[in-house]
Amino acid sequence: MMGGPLEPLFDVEEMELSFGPQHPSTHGVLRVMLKLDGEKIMDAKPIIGYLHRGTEKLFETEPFPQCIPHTDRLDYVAAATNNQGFVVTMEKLLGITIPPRAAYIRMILAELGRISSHLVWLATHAIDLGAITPFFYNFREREEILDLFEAYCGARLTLNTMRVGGVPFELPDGWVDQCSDFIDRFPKHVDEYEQLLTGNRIWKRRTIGIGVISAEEAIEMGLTGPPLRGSGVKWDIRKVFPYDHYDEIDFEIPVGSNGDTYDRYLVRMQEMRQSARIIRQCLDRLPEGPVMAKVPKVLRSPEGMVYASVEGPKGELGYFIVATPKGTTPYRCHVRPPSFINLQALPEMVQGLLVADLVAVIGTLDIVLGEIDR
Amino acid sequence: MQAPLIQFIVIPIVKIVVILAVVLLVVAYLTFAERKILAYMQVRLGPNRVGPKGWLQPIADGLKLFAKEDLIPAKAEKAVFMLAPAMIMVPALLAFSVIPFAPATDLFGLLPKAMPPYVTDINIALLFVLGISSIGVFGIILGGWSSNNKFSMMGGLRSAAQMVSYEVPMGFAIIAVLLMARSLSLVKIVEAQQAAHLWFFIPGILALGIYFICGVAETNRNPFDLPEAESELVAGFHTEYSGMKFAFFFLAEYTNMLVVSSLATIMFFGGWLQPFPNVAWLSFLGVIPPVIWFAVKVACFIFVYMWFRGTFPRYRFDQLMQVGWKWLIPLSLANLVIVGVGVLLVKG
Amino acid sequence: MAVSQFFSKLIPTDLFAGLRVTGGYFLRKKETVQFPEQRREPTERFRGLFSYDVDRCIDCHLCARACPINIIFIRDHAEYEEIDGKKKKKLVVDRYDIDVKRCMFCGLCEEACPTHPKSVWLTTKTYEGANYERNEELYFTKERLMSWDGIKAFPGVVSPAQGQEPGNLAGTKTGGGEAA
Amino acid sequence: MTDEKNTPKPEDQAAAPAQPEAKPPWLDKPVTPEHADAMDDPDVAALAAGVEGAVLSADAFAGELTITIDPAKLVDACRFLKKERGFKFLVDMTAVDWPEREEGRFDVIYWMHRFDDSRRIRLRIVAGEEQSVPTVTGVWKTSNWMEREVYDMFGIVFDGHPNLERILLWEGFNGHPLRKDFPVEGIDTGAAVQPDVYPEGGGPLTEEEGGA
Repeated sequence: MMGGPLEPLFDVEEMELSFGPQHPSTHGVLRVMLKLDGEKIMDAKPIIGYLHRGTEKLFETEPFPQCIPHTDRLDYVAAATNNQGFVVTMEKLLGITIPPRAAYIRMILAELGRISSHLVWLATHAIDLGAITPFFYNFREREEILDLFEAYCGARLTLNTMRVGGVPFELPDGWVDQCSDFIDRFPKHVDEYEQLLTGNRIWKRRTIGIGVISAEEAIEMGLTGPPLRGSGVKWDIRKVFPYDHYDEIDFEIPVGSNGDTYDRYLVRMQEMRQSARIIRQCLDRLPEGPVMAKVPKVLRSPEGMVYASVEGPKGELGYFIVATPKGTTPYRCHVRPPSFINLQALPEMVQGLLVADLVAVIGTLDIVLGEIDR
Repeated sequence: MQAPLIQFIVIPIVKIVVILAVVLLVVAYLTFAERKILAYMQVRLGPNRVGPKGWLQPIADGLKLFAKEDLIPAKAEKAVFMLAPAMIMVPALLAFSVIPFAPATDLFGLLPKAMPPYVTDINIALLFVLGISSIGVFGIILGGWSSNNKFSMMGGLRSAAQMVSYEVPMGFAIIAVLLMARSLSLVKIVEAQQAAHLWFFIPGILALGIYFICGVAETNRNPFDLPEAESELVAGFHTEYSGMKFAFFFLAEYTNMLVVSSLATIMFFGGWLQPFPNVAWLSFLGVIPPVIWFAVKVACFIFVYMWFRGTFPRYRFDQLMQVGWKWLIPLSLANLVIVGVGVLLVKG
Repeated sequence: MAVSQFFSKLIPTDLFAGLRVTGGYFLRKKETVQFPEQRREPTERFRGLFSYDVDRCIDCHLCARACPINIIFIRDHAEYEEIDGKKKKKLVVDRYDIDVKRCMFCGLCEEACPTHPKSVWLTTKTYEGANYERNEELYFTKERLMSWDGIKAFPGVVSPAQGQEPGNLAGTKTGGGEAA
Repeated sequence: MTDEKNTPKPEDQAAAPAQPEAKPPWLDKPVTPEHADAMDDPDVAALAAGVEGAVLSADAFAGELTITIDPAKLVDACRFLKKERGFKFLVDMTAVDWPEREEGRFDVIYWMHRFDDSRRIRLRIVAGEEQSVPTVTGVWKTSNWMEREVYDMFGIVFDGHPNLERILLWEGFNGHPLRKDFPVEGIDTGAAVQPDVYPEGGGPLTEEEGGA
């Protein structure tokens, strides 16, 4: 709203509005209790848990390899990074070194997953702000990525495509060509999305200065991923704690400066291009060799607790595994869901904005309820 | 003895029935056109299953909406809730009574003497259309309020503010046309363009822009579709409506689009006139009946409407107001001055 | 500067850029796949409905153990038969049931299967499993897994009883784990 | 192991064998990480000196440092680590249930991150079943929801938390699912669906309590 706070001319009453859980733009079953003065948001309270499935409890009953299909269902738009997080943590616990070819395949899959997640984000974010067409262009490209996943592991969404010690399959014939063909075309498609949105005055007005969060505040709130980078903190797990073989890859971490919705939008758009760049390098350097390390048939853990994280599309996705001596199941497996912690910043980010901005901020946080509610 | 009866009762009734039927059919097919055009812009095919190439889709939609259960929320203001869809539909259709889509014709010699095909031509037709179309907003406000739903209420309120803000620049833009045509009668406006050998969009390009933007806002279309912004307000003022009541809201939106496009055609693009009447080698264009010219021009505007919808994000409420008050009103005033001076210079 | 800014605001080139993209797609080729008439063939590794071959199955229960949600039920009994004068124990599968309605198609059962070719496999390209009744229709017994009664198979795919073979998950054998 | 603590390395390298052999590491036997005492780590030493009696023990495992803290000194230790040692970022917190353990049923675990040298440490406190844990929401705002989640899942009460409500489950859910004694198959949660049948504040009774 423009202008300073004016004294109301007459008695005002706050309106309570239950935004969700069935609402077109809450990206699932998020519910936000709003206190409104007119259309101005005085207070927002996210209510979550509608999709709680007790995944962490389930982990405690599953042998280590069988936890992996369950991780698919956390952040279901980017299942590959979820798999990766779990297997990286397991390998750290068991002390397994994976063959380089497996690591490269994992990186390709994870980056494809990141692109597809960002495409879904852009599609829904644009639709939230009223632009309906990018949705279809994004899903057209996403479809190609899902085709690649299908050709590699047989599933399109819930991939279950990594194993402790590597990846289960060798790449099928022609996959590398198919993938590199897509990666070559992809940046042009990103240009198209940018033409539709980046310069558009309406898009800019809807996003610039909306949901601003400063770098200090972002760190204080525990934001990770694009929301943190949008505030100007150059921080990416792939660079800070390189897992798999990210340390051999040359890529940049795009950062914003103002920490508003537009910066986060730009960061994600750049990340898509960077992901394409990573995939290109991985495809070019794909080493020969086995795709599975030598691991015991039954995984038995040493006593201890490990935490390892990967850079998921939404932010730092960490797995914390407490293992008992000779255990075959995790004693406790905790997931650090990036969306869960990012969502916590929502009330602060939307304070004083309008209802229309709420959907912009929910969109820009890029939440996935499967991951928040677990 | 029957002459006045025929002239004042029978002929108008026939005209009204025909025009109403045609308009409703066109509106129904506009929904189809919108879905197709959006689909084509979005690399998909759109509805193509009902009938050949999907051409029966609007009929199927209509039947479905007829057959749907008509829900009235328990806490709704029932009388107003029932009235609101009519209040938006009736003014939208009423506007067509004065829209001249073709000149007087004898229907290829079928009629004894040439007769205007439109219902009537009143000398304040433009004012009439503006007045009537602003009644339509009551339907939206009352529909939003009576549903007793917070989202609907907000949609209705947004619509009220939006209408008020955008009527003003729209009016100013139209005054520019009045200055050039020196008449409020829509027929006279077309005739003035014929006489001047100049369609008014050339001197009135700014007025056209302002008028069209305001028209998009008045009809609650993207990028000004705030009252029914589905990602914010679920469905805005018609969240609680179903069945035919919803269909009324839906059709009224398209009817209003048709009205705005028709007015734009009449005021700026010479209505039913054919382009280049004086260019010899293009004289074959004269074969095409005027009503087709009118339809083609209107269709172009409608296409632009849908193109906008397929491309642009949505403005926020306060930004919409800013665009209206800070840009369009000053611009339309400036335009008025420019056109006024121009008219003064040309016509003395 | 201010004047040029004013005109750049007045003439919305940024909006035209967007209109050009959508307008450009208006007449371009469409991506829609008209589903029941046109079908995209799933890839070789696509994880579809289950197939099972009782003759190859060695009744090792590895698939049941690999299943994260325990939807594979196996009942068996031992039979003894004499071959060359030696008594040999042979396990016979009485029941091999998969509760497909709960399956999440992770494919771990197929991976766990030690026979070559696999005795239980999902590379069937068949995905139309929707049904009006889930408890009966989506519960597959050994016989149904073989005969594929009532399954809407992907065009060209035959039931295991008629000779469907598992797809070759090419390259799975190169894993170091397998070599060990 | 000491050299690994100061500079966390990617786990691939951390787990690599000391002497490279002819066999590549992925064909060799996995090198299981081992525990080591880490009391001489600079951060641990600083914490021990800064907050008297806070550090009970420190353990290094798989390149990660776990410091066990006296629960009473938790907030002081966290504030010290944030202000003096630059651990500005609370990565996550959670709890682990050890129902049989003598010194206390729960481990409450905090991770924190320092941006300057990308260093991560983990604090662990041991809490008994009835014992409440001081909140660290005053130190890091982000711990708000994390503590609510731990309360929801384990029933650990955080003293001084501004809004200690259940977060993933609804108010009135009977039990704390991530405790080891909560059945994996779940409980009948009719309480939420039929509030008129089941009294508010409790789900259906468990078997021991006389329910079905």
